[in-house]
Amino acid sequence: MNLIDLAQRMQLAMHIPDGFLSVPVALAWWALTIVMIGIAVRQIGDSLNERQIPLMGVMAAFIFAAQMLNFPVLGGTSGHLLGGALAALLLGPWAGILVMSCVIALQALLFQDGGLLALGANIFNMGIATAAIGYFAGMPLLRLFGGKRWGLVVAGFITAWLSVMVAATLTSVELVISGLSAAVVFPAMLFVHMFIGIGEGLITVAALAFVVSTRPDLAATLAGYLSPEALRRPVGRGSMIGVTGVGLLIAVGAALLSPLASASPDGLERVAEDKGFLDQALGPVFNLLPDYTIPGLDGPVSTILAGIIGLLIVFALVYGVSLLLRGRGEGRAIGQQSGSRSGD
Amino acid sequence: MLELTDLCYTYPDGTEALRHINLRIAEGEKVALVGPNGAGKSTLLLHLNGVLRCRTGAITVAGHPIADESIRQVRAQVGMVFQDPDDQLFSPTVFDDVAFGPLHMGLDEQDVRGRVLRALDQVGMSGFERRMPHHMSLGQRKRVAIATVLSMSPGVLALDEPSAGLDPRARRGLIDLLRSLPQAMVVSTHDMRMVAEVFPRTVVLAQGQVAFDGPSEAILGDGELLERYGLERP
Amino acid sequence: MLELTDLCYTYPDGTEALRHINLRIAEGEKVALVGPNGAGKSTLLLHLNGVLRCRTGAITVAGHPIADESIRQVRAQVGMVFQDPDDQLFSPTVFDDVAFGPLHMGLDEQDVRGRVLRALDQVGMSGFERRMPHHMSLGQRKRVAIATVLSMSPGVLALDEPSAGLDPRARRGLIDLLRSLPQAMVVSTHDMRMVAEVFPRTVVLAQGQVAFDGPSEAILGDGELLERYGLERP
Amino acid sequence: MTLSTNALDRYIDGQSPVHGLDARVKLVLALAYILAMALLPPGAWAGIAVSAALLWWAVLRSEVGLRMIITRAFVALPFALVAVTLVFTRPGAPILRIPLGPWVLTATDVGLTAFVSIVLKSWLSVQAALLLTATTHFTDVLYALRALHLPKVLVAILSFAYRYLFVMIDEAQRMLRARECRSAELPGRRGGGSIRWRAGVVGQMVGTLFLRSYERSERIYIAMLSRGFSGELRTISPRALSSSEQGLLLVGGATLAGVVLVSYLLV
Ligand SMILES: Nc1ncnc2c1ncn2[C@@H]1O[C@H](COP(=O)(O)OP(=O)(O)OP(=O)(O)O)[C@@H](O)[C@H]1O
Ligand SMILES: Nc1ncnc2c1ncn2[C@@H]1O[C@H](COP(=O)(O)OP(=O)(O)OP(=O)(O)O)[C@@H](O)[C@H]1O
Ligand SMILES: [Mg+2]
Ligand SMILES: [Mg+2]
Repeated sequence: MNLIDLAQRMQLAMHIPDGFLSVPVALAWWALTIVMIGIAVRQIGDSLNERQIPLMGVMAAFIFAAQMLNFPVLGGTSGHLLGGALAALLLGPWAGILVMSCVIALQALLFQDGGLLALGANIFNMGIATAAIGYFAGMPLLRLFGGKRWGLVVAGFITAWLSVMVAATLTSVELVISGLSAAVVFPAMLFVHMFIGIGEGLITVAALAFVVSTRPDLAATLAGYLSPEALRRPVGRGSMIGVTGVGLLIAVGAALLSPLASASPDGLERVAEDKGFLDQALGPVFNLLPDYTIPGLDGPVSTILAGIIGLLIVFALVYGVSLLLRGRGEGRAIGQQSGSRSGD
Repeated sequence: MLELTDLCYTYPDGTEALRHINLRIAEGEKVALVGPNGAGKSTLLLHLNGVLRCRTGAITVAGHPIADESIRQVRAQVGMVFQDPDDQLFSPTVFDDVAFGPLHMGLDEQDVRGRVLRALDQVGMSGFERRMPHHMSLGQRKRVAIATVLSMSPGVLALDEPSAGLDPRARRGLIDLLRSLPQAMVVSTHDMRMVAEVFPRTVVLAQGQVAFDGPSEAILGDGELLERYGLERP
Repeated sequence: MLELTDLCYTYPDGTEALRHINLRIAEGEKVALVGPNGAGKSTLLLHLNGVLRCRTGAITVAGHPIADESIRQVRAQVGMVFQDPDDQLFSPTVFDDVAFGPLHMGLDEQDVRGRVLRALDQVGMSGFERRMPHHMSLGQRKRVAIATVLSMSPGVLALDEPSAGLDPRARRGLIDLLRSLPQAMVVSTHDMRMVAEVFPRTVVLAQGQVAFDGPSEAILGDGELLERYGLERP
Repeated sequence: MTLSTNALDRYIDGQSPVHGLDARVKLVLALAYILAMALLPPGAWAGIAVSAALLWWAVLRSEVGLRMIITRAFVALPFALVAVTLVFTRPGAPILRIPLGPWVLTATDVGLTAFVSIVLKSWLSVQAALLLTATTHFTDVLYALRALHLPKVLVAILSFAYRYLFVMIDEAQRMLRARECRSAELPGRRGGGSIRWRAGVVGQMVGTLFLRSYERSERIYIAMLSRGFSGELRTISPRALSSSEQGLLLVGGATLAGVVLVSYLLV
């Protein structure tokens, strides 16, 4: 097992090297990143104590090491964690941002995974955006399900999957603004990361469930929203916006996934089992590339149209369900409070 | 049961960790592997189930040489337990952990359940199935770590420093456990008292070579030999 | 030098870890703290420099009781070394680590530099200033861990299981180092041989209470006492 | 010596003038070089050649081995796959037609220039970063970051992260190895479990590692308290840059600026 190979192979997916971003894009994202990190440093300084410094340092090392834990997916490829959503879910959004920023900075400084000029963008995509999704999608979703175990599973999976997709989308956006062809970058990045996101989701859920069941006290103190009281609190208006946004993003994802899902009705697992995960995932990308590189085809247009219609339907569904659950959640919150007293 | 012929191993960075090792371990034989830090004990153990592969030399397990095709079967034959049980125990409950090996072997649930219960019984940890390894004492975790490989019913156990870090009482329990297990064993250790109590045969490694291979009494009584290899008297 | 009167401690979860401990340690006195796992040894050590604070009872260090105002002086007086050097050495280089204490005592840079060099010299690790802890062996890291508190020139050292995990040779080096240091020491350990060689006085803790306090020979020669507290003969 | 040290540390020990140079100077020059690469317009072959010559001269003086730097810099090249399409999508004079079933891919000169420029610039940027890491202890990079006024908290987190990287990676590696040892199969039976199960096991390993990391951070915090930490991190202040070091910074910066400017004039 060659560590260098391992470290490199797993990182290449999203770390933009120097040279691919135009200078204005790189600098603009640096500015964004600096502002966000500044806010995060502030927030941490205000809300938490000096205990957080060693904690966050060790957590950055933890994420780094956790990325090395992989599982074989047939065909010589392996799945592993990126960790942004997990960091935000376990540590809270601001600590999550700082931890992930340090991880990505270390990867660039120590191993040249991702460039230095592109570091601002890389930190934003894989650190800040993923942590933000972890918080803005994860927290309301967790509350929506009222602290149920299956809620943790569903919310964790969705959050993790979304965080990967959002990071991939942002990466693509930056590359495209820098002058690369949108018709190549978007499908290639999103397609591959739809699968990477599934691995991310599975690992995140298992890790989250492990921590919550082994050290519930810890999960609650580190990220306040994993505490039982916070989970039972009804979802407010602000969070509903978050949930709505999540619904939207899921819908986009579903639209993107639909061609694949229809190709293998038994689900992704079967595909992965029989044929090899990424081989299967990458194959179509390379088949698709020529389609998309030829300008003026009506194929993409119809796909996008279908996607948008699907998006609207799913969006309406998610919104409806969330409204329904919200009503039920309030009723249950009271019932559980009285129940827990006698139960303890 | 286990036969190493002319085993050599050099780490990628050039460290020559093992040099021309020849060893035979019979069925049910218990062998202690001692020697100073860096002698190559852990490296040798890692060869027994093919985690490290020798370039020259050969290892046969129950008559079959270790090869790419057979590597997974070899792992069912040779149960490897590492020093730090936290590395070995990564599941939320003891049951899941002990079940990992059998599940990975593709056994059906009934069988897995039976094996888990039997393995836990062997190490004296029955009733701990639902407990979290994270919340148990070091001695208990060491026992469970041994159970995680016993559930695969291996013919040989390879243990790396099993008694390190245990307090005297837990260590006593471990010694009794090792004596009671019927499997062949290769156990690396710095604990010469355990050697005296459990292992009839001792192999001394020094700088990657077998410096002594014979009855434990012979070496334990020989102060000069012990001194030479940086070992303690028991 | 150090005086504990009627020390009690209960962890927030309700574990009564220490009960009515009374101890006096004179200047330069070397005391071993032994007892089974969970006896409260580590908990007691954490009280000596005020990381844990007793609710009842009192501790005085060099005549001054531990209080919020004096806590910094106390920490300079009592140097605490934890079992795992990876916890103790948290800086990227040896120099930074050994300088951490003096810097936080508010000394000027010239003085800090001098203390670092002296402390490293005392533990025999001169020349390692620029090295990173992860490039060093366990024995070396344990020595540097001791240097990190020596640089604060404490009057008392509190060491938690310093010999755990060392091979016999490194352990020998550690024993010689401990004998050579002039400071008073309270050392928790399971290693009864080290007790015999280094410590004239032994305190046995059992279930949070002092079960024995007296000359080490007395307990080391008393098989029945050792047995009762789950200790080994040296 | 740990499992991961050799494989992960990219510092190559040496006594060369480049090794001896202050980390702040090296860091700033490397950043300036990478910025200059990004600013070079496509097709500025002369500029690229001069930059390459400058960098390789520095590599040669550093005694870390030009071949090592050049080959290791290829790691970023797979990313160039994304850029290869520039060849066919940028409008310009057609130079090559590749028939592909019903379609034809047309390579243009402008596209080719853009693609080759990006790949070369990216490759040189990676080499500059590699030279920095190969000749500078990361601990010195941390000092440099502190001297360059990165917030103290961030530098502190980075140095803790760097220190514990190796400890954690070792833990992760040992877990992987332990799992590998129990990943057995029986003859004639298909093992390995489902993908979901395998991913779940990795998740549990991640969770285990998280708890171990968290508990370690608590112990570290106690160790810090024991040595007088009271909320404010103190460090030895960095020395001032010497005038020759400042001179080197100026000359280096000016040269790179010159290369970029001239390239714009030439293209
Ligand atoms: N991953 C590695 N890469 C390079 N060298 C290694 C590696 N692991 C061990 N070594 C070296 O190989 C030699 C044998 O190491 P090994 O760990 O087998 O010794 P050991 O007898 O188990 O020691 P200990 O008693 O400390 O466990 C040592 O010189 C060690 O430094
Ligand atoms: N943070 C904690 N919270 C609650 N209980 C604790 C905590 N730390 C220790 N304990 C408990 O306090 C008691 C004393 O523990 P302590 O660690 O002091 O024992 P010890 O003598 O150092 O044992 P060992 O030989 O295993 O190091 C034990 O029962 C232990 O379970
Ligand atoms: Mg070993
Ligand atoms: Mg203890």
